Amino acid sequence: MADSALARAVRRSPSVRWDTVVGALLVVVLLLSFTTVDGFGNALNLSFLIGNTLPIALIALPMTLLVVSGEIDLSVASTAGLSGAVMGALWNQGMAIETIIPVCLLIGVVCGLVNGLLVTRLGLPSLAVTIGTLAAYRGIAQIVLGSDAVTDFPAQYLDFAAGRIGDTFVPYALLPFLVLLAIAVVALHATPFGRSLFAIGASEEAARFAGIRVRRQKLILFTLTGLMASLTGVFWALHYASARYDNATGLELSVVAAVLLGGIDFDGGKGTLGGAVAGVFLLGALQNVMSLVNVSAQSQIVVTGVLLVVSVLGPRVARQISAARAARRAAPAPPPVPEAPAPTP
Amino acid sequence: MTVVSPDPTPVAEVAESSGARLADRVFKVRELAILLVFLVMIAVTQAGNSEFLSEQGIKDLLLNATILVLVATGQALVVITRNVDLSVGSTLGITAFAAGIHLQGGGNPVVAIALAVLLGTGFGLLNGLLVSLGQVPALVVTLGTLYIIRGIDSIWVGSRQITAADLPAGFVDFGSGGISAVPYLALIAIAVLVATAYYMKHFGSGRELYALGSNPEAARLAGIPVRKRILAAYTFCGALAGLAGALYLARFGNVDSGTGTGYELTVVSAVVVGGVVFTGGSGSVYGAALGALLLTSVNSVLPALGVSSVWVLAINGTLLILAIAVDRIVALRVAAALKKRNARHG
Amino acid sequence: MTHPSDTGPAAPVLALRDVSKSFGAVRALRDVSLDLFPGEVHALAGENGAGKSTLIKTLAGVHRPDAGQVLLDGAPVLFHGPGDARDAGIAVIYQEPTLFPDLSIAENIYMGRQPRRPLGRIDHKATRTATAALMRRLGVGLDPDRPARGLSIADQQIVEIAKALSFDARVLIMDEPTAALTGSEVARLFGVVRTLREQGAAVLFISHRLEEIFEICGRVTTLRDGARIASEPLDGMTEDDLVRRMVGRDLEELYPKQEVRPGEIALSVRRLTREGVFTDVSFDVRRGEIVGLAGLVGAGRTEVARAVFGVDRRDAGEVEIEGRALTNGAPSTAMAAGLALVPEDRRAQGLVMNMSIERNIGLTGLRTTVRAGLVDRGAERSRSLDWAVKLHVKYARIADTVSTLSGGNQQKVVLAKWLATGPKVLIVDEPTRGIDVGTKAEVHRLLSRLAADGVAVLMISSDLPEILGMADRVLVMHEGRITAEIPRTEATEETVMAAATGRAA
Amino acid sequence: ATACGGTTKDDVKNEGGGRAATAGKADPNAPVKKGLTVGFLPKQVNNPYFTTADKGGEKAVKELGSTYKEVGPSSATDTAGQVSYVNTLTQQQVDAMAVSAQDPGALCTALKQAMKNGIKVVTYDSDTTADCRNAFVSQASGEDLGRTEVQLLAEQIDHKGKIAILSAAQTATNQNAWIEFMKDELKDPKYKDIELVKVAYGNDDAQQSFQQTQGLLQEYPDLKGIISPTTVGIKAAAQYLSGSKYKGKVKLTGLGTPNDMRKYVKNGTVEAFELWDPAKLGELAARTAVALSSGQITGKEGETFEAGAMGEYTIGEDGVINLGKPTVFDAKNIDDFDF
Ligand SMILES: Nc1ncnc2c1ncn2[C@@H]1O[C@H](COP(=O)(O)OP(=O)(O)OP(=O)(O)O)[C@@H](O)[C@H]1O
Ligand SMILES: Nc1ncnc2c1ncn2[C@@H]1O[C@H](COP(=O)(O)OP(=O)(O)OP(=O)(O)O)[C@@H](O)[C@H]1O
Ligand SMILES: [Mg+2]
Ligand SMILES: [Mg+2]
Repeated sequence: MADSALARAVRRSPSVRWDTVVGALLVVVLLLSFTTVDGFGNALNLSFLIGNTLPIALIALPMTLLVVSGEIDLSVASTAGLSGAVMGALWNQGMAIETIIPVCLLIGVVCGLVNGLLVTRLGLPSLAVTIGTLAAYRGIAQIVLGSDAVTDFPAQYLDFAAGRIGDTFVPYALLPFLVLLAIAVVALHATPFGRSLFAIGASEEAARFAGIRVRRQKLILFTLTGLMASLTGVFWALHYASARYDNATGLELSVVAAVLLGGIDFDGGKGTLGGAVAGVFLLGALQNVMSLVNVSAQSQIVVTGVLLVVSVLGPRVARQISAARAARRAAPAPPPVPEAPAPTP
Repeated sequence: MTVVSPDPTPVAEVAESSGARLADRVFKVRELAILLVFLVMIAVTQAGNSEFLSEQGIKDLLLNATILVLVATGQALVVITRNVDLSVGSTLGITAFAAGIHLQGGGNPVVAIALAVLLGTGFGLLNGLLVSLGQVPALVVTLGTLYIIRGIDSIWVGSRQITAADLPAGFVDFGSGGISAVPYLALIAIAVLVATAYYMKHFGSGRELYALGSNPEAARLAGIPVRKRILAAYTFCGALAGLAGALYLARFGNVDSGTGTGYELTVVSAVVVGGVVFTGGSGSVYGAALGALLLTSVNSVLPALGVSSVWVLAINGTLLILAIAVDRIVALRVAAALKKRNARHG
Repeated sequence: MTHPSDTGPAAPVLALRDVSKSFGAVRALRDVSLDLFPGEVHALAGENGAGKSTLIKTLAGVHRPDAGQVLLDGAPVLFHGPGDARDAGIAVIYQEPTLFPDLSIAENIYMGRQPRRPLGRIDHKATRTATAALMRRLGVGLDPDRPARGLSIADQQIVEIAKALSFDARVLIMDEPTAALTGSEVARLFGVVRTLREQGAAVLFISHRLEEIFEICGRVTTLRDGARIASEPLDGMTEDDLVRRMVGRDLEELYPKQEVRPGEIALSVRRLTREGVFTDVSFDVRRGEIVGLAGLVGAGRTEVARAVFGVDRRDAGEVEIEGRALTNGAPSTAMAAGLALVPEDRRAQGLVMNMSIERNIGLTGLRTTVRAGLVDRGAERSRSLDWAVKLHVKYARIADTVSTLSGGNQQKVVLAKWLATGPKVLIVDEPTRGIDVGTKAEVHRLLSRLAADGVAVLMISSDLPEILGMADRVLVMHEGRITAEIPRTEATEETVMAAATGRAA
Repeated sequence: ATACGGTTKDDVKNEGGGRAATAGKADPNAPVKKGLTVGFLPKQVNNPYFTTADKGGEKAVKELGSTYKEVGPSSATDTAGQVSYVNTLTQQQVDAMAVSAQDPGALCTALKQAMKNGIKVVTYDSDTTADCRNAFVSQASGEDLGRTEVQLLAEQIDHKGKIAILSAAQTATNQNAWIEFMKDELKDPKYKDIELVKVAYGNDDAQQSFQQTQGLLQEYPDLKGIISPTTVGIKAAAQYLSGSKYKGKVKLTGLGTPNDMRKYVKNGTVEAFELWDPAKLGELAARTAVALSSGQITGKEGETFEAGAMGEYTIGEDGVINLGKPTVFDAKNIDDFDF
């Protein structure tokens, strides 16, 4: 119910937004790595970095929208695994890949729809529902494909998913991602649909009273998330040339961590896609750099954790400092003049 | 509900009985529903496999649930305050190893358990401080400490491991022993559970946890020391994760740097299945414990029925959803019935 | 019934000395001083955003003053939080209810200071009994074991009052406790307040209903733009005097009702039923007409409005806008048909509290301020600015979150949000709750003008004079049914109250 | 071409399969190069088994005058992580890498990229598909392991009764291969009284393996023996048995490390089990990598090379090099080993 309006007002940063900070941090990390880390700046490494980060980035797009609207989907990695498993199973049966891929995407849609219906029709908490489907979808994947590992997908598809344009750092797969990113940015930040998501996330009841079709919007979002997760599953299987039931296991935590790092507020109602994508690539780049300079996997985990904690504590501390400074400045200031002209009846 | 009577005669007495009792019962029913699901499941399994409820079988069921019950109890407290602690799995892993190292060096089991609890308390305190003083989203912070504690654990443990051979025989026997079908570990868990439940219902600070989860701003205005309470909930949760770590060591006799990885999702599932609401303010530790018992039992029931392990994961997930869906539908039905009963007309 | 109060030689129990408080650039209080004496009921008056709630929160230890002092029994004190103030014997009813929805009413009232048994355990039974006694004292039948979730605004307010009374405090501070209450509950509350005063308690009382101030208070302090204008006895003052101090100009007419000839039927409700809540509700509202919907708290008026708009599903019945039937449970189609609902709970239903003023007003225009499928930001801003100014919303920047606005100004934003849709049928539920007299007149003039322009208005209000002053026709609800329809000419307090309490045929 | 006009599995097959990743000519007498960098990439760092193996590798690399390094993911299911570590090693321009693959297919693209950059790739413990590496160092032939485990258990239960297998993940390639050989061995008439009732999967997780063991015993109360060809599985099963009424009654064997199993052998839960020496496995992988880099071998079948004190090894079919027969541990010899 009524969350503290006061606490929210305080939490809100008046000056520097966190997504900008993450973006800046990404740029700094990239610049530093280019100049100081051997093997980072060459095209091959960059293409690897981007290619390996793409699955997280792909799912982060709908996840950001979902989190903005106050929900979460932890079953994404399992949906990806399921669509990979189905892809492998159908391929083994001799179906054409051109037919298989749409079927896989359809399965993703169904997975998302199931999540969405459970959340919107029964009013169940999405966290609980998707922990359940996280197990269920992965389980179905296991039933579908068992212990097989399917690797013999057609070369032109594998090349598209794993290759890069000429000798540049640009993987082929980056281009469709950029298109999807553009669509997502416009959808979230410039359409009525996106606007309504912010309202739903911040106060579902007020959104309903404003005539926003809350349940429908959420259902659409869950379905989209399922679709994107299965697309990621297909991409994953082709990128790594391996369809197994346990593909992408644990990816949900990486996505959630990256989205959180990007400043998306899990209370809903706040955040930008730019921040989320910057968060995804910041984590990806850091991991790449740390491996190159021989930081052990264990230490990398610590760095990720510290980064997350700092990402929420940092803005808070910064705000307190700036608030304290503002208070000192404001004390002797003259009475304020409102921006709006004096109202005339 | 308001009856504005034109004359000043008291009217409060009238409403006292029906609504109150029923509402009271509803809350109990919620946990009863889970208990029922659990009993049905056990009965069906027993019908299909008479070995299931043998003395050994019951002991196994209780033992399996013990560790999850402890962690879920602590987690329930945190969730009731509208927060969450995702770092419990990492805490369990590192405390189990700490206890193991102590025992490996020929230490005293009691000291080892105390050490684990203390270490867990420390990490709980850290989480609590970050969440309450920083006033930042618990999900992010504890996801962060999940990684941090796990990282520290793996750096410290490296590829070392504690095996049963490193532990005093008495300690390992304690982990699997018990009084007939009731393991010692389960007795510890039950004692902790009952004490916590009593505290949550009958002590002011316990009720205040509910209050501040229900409406944090109102809690502040009511003069409840919000930060102190949140800190206490996290510390308690950490302490229980530490205790669970020590018991894990006794139970499995084996700890390495991966112990407890991914445990947070299981714990959260148990708490949610047990009817503790994620937006805070409602639910009980008994519910969380029942949820834990239900979840771990599913993992025993399926193998006992001879279900191929290929199916286990899918069935597990489906059951989890079913459990929360049934719980929800029952709650909705009861609410509707209540509304009709309380209608002011007629 | 005004009471000359004893501002005799006694020392003030609680006082403010030259207190200032700023929020960022907003200076909510400037060098304000105030004395509260035992045995007096002291009114605090001022326009929306004048700083009344801020003053109260400073007294209660919620805010720490930037400058100046709080004096308790003449000695400066520093409250570190609301708990400190409570321990000093200060009970506060805040403007917005602060309940724990998951806890029972009894727990809500005694949270943090439950009666104890040995070993510090809570005495649940004593808590319940004490709550029941409080409810009797206030003359309401709220069940102490009922959870607070789902209580109507009025019932929430009553629980807040009960909570404050349970303290037996030396100082009782009430921020608009009556805003959601109807006459009989207010009368009951005042009875209790008088008893407290007799017992020597100091009471600080805020209300935008001036008649209430004159009825119960002995002295009044007026605030304007965060500064104190005057502290004086109410004896001999008129309402006009008070308004002049508050607004700095004379009171405009409070009920500027324009005569309009009603047109064809715009809203038609037939046999609307929601089981257990209301039954068989039928009525029409014509273009140009203002229909008042009166009734006691809990009569089901709000529920009817919600079902008409579609946020609740109806179990039976039809709703038509200009002859077009509305889909059940679909506010979006109701909006598309030209219906607007200003809900009663502004914080939960009317506003998205952590969104900006601009975006909140823009929320209802998402479908209209669109160019090529995208939100037209320029149009959105000018639409929002336009209406914020029309309704005298007092804000620093249009991009500020609404949670930084004072209660009354938040209410104006809700009105702005819905008026901006240019509705054909407008349902307003307690439209002027918490709005100051000056603006109230403004809102009334606006409603009047809308009606004149052909909008059909259904006005739900617990403020009977408002209904009588504005409505062409008054519908009265009692226990979920419409019990009377009274034309303007015959509508008086007596006829309406008779129907509302079920006494009339 | 197919009826629906798309690309199918058959089309891909017809294109002709991959060839072995060998090129150039071997010179058995080429000198051993020094100053090479050999990167080890286990399935999981922090895993005692791999740590022992990689220690063996490190010792050998140093002995041969080259530089050793180890990288790797902290989770055994983080395939994407392992792929990026292959990339990392490629970027760091090591001369050879020894990889234990989490997935037979997933690492292929990255490994091929590495080989294109002149890096020699040896897999050990867990193989990839044959064309993605130069050679595979196998811990023991799957055939040896599978058959000997059945023999071990059969002796303990007098060639009579129900037995079950507790494996790791359902997808574990080597586990599955061994299980196939176990089933094949059981076809021998001398095992006619032994019935394999079930294969359970504990996913190399202590708790799950634990509960799977419980389940097996509840489902088949007359179970006589369990084979667990995974170090995690056998450990969990032993711990459960030793704390239950089945201790000593239900026989357990499989693959385990002496340090893990010492206690259970001594308290009578387990009679005998087996394992290869992981340190030797790592050492052979290191020596193979250096031999490849030195040009002594290319990975073709039939080539031979000298692996220091371990003696001479011959490359078998598909570039597979077998470490040798596993060691059986029991109460008599277990204290002679420490790993
Ligand atoms: N937390 C806050 N942050 C920023 N500004 C605030 C905050 N609280 C109050 N204000 C501002 O302080 C001024 C005084 O507000 P206050 O709530 O005291 O008014 P009020 O007199 O109670 O009005 P109303 O009659 O509408 O309740 C307003 O301009 C308001 O916008
Ligand atoms: N959201 C809700 N959930 C459950 N019950 C509610 C809710 N809102 C109101 N009620 C209950 O429904 C009854 C009818 O309340 P409603 O608000 O419709 O009355 P009303 O005539 O509008 O009175 P007022 O608005 O003055 O309180 C009340 O007893 C109230 O407790
Ligand atoms: Mg106010
Ligand atoms: Mg109402």
